Amino acid sequence: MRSVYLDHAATTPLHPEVSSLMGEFMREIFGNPSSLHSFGREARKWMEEARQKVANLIGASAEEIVFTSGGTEADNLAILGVALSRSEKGRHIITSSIEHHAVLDTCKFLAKKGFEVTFLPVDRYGIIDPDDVRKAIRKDTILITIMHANNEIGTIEPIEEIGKIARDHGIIFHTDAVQTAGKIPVDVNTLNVDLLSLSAHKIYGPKGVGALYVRKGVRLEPILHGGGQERKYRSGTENTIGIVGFGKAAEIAARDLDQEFSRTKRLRDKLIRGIFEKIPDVRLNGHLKQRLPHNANFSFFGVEGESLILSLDLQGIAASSGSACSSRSLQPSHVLAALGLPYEWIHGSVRMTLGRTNTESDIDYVLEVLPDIVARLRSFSPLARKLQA
Amino acid sequence: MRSVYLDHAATTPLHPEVSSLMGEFMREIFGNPSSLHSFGREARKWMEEARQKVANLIGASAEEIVFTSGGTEADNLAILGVALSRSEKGRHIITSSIEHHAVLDTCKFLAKKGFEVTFLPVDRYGIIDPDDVRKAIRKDTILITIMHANNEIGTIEPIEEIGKIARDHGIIFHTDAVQTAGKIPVDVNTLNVDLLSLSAHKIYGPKGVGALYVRKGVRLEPILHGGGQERKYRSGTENTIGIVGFGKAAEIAARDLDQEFSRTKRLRDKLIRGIFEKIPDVRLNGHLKQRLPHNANFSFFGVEGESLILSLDLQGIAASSGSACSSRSLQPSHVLAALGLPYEWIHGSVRMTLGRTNTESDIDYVLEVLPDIVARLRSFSPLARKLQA
Amino acid sequence: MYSEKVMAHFRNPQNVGEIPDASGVGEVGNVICGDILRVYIKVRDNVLEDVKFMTFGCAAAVASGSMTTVLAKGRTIEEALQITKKTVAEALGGLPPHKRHCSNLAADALRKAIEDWKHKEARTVS
Amino acid sequence: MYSEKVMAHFRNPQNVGEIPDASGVGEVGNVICGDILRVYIKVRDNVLEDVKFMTFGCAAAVASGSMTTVLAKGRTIEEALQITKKTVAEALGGLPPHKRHCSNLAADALRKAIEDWKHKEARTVS
Ligand SMILES: Cc1ncc(COP(=O)(O)O)c(C=O)c1O
Ligand SMILES: Cc1ncc(COP(=O)(O)O)c(C=O)c1O
Repeated sequence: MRSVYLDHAATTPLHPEVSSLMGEFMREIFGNPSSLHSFGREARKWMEEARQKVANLIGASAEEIVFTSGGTEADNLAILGVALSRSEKGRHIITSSIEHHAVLDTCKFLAKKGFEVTFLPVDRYGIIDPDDVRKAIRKDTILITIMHANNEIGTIEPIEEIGKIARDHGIIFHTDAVQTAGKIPVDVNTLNVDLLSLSAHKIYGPKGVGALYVRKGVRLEPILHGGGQERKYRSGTENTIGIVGFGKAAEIAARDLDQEFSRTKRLRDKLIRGIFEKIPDVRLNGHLKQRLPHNANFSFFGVEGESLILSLDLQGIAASSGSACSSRSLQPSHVLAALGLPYEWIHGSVRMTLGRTNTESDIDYVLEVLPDIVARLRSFSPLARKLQA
Repeated sequence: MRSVYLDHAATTPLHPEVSSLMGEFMREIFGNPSSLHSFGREARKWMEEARQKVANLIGASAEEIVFTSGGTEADNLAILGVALSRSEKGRHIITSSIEHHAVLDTCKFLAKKGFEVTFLPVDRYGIIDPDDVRKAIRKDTILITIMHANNEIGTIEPIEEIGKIARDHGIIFHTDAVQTAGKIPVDVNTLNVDLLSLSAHKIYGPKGVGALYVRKGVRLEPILHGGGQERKYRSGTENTIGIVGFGKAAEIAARDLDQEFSRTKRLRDKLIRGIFEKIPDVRLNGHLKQRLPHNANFSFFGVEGESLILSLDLQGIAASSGSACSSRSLQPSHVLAALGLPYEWIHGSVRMTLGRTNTESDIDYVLEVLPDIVARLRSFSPLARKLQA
Repeated sequence: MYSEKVMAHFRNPQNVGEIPDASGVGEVGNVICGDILRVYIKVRDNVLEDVKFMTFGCAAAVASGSMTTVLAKGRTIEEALQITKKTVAEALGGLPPHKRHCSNLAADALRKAIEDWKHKEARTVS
Repeated sequence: MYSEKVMAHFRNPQNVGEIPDASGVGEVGNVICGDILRVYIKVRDNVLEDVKFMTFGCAAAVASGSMTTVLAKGRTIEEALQITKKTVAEALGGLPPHKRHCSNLAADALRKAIEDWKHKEARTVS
């Protein structure tokens, strides 16, 4: 059977150059980067080269990169790290209602611990109004954390403007760029950010490694205590194999950014056009233009997302859904809910995210298979009948 | 030049079976274990197999294993997780003064946040007296955390007894078994522990992956917030490549435990005998019998540790030291200090930890090279002169 | 995640559709939690001559709808009332823990359909 | 971590040892922080005819001791007093940040040795 992977926002396969470098490294180098001897120094050298490459991807300098165990830890470190180090100055945090759970749940944790959190709304395309940020600022605001682009609907936020507002008010600004770095240009100086989260596995690097950019001069308490690695920002023996892979992935992502941007965008637009032509009662969630090039997010009325995902899976197509049933928590997507989407549409959402693995014929295949799947599921859906009535 | 690695307690090379499995996995499987589709399910299957293997190593069941980014995070999760979930019940924690920094610094962090921590002393061999634990217990004690064996001097603690005391008092008991699992028998039921930390890279697995054993029924708040992976104990996309490697490493460690125990112990004993025969003014730190089979820790009077390590390195021998100069914090080993060792001896300490890479002739080489190095460094040491005078 | 049997019923659900002249209809679930399941029954001489279902729901919902109709069809009302969520889950070779409650709705819908029929019967008789 | 020059001086330190009939001796550091460095000088006609050092210390301490003696030997007292920690660190091609303070003790020890000599001189003269 054909196999079409349309879930690149969930994770990506290793780029062949990444896996081959990781393979070479893991067979030859094993020292602990903290060790004084040659084994340790050699491992450190590789790690520092990777750090430089990751820095290059976002216009930072190497000393500003703190390696973490992934995007989730980077988000936690940014938010808890600022909260721990600035709680004397204030206890108010501003974020949005469409952040990834790594940001959202960390903010909610702080809210239970005596912090106050403002969750800004979004418009029906998922865009945050910088004016709302400005209005939410208080004397005791210590942190603004707004994602660069949303992982479900691909909407790109006005980070540059929000960053300016934060800077004008002397408030630390964090952005979660897990979905944007390597996909659209990301420059920490253009974006006016102090902290920025990255994750390797979204850019054809390994899972379980990420980084937090920490602008020179910004203070942060660690959240993992111990040996004082990563200039005391993050204790724990470093995931050297993963870091080396991350470095290579960052290098390749920077190199191929323009080309992959156009390629995935063209395929994505073809997919959207095709679906609208072939399937009735469908909507595209998110913004039409201010959107990641590889993201498409549809809702098919009357169809439940998990059923759709599994039906696609039976045809070899991998996608994801914001339906409650597709998540272990049985909560439907908070992002789609924040757009004001009715539950019927939320539960019928399907995210298709394109990437390096996809070709033109992948899209043709999806357009061939999907209409029948939707029709079949609608054939026994009490909701779909309602719409027809 | 000859290359002899005697720093297996710092980290180990990947076992060839581990690197080959990781290589295979990373080229073929890339799904996100949280994804519903076949790519995700396949990744999850590999991950769950690894979980079973890790559980087997310590006599646990798979559902009791929470994968983390390493031993440091496992220690932090155990201590902070209990502190967060039980702070209403009490705020007193008992630990020892020779814990790894991942435990020690986490306890110190809590001490700054309003918890009270008792740091138990050790005798001159590094052994904790279970009676001291019993006496330290208060009404508001919520956690006892004592390491299974020390990473510097290899002393094995009476965990089984301490575990019984903790259980009798209904107090949660954590042990850091990072240095023991795979080296000596570790069974969570025999040891009477509720929480137990593991790290893959000490047993010929990859760096950046570890696990916390959480006994069924023990509640723990997470320290990383987000997508709710690892049954909500630990959010963040899983380090699948690392986890697969960890599983294999655990399997091999269990399989070869007896054989490696005897082999490294024999070589280690030869090393100790040889050094005592050939070098004057030396002491062995730690306990003679209650000791990890592969650990030797010497102090050479009048010689500074970092100089010794670098001199050994120039001869291709990798070892480590508890001297202040060998650490970035410029603090001498708190473990050797806790033994009551004078500073002269602390700064002159060298840890040699054996493992799979070592052969008989490695030991011969060290015994050939080391006496001259010590003699040379002593030749211009003002302290050594003092001793001779 | 799902057992072989669940996937078989999901791939090829039995007795889907409506019964236009149903003796009773039962619906459970709601659009907020994302699973809606409706069961139609046709009763003759105290026997479920026909049972059909419609669902907006996940694979577990589809499979439990399918399995419930299979189990109920041809049974007497009394027999059909013995069918519980547990019966259905077991017949499906088990359901993932987090799916046991909200997606395994069909037994409840069947009971509601039977109640609906009883209700109508009572009215007809009286 | 260390520069080539530091490692060269560590591998092959210059002017190690004692000067039995030294004109002055200076010692800095202590056993708690783990670096002790002692400098011996032999002064004739206001010139450091010989300079030697002993150390219990890390590679940075050994190298800075060695480099300091190299820089000082043959210099006048005034010239030798110009030698600072900074001079030594630069001559060594830099030292790691955390090693700059406690391990780069030799310039201070040299200064102490010169003071010791001056002190003795003063006593001899008076
Ligand atoms: C926007 C965003 N933030 C954070 C994360 C978490 O990163 P990681 O998967 O590396 O833990 C993800 C991906 O899961 C993401 O899409
Ligand atoms: C006893 C002990 N605990 C914890 C750790 C930390 O584990 P990791 O290196 O995986 O962070 C180590 C090793 O560094 C250790 O030896």
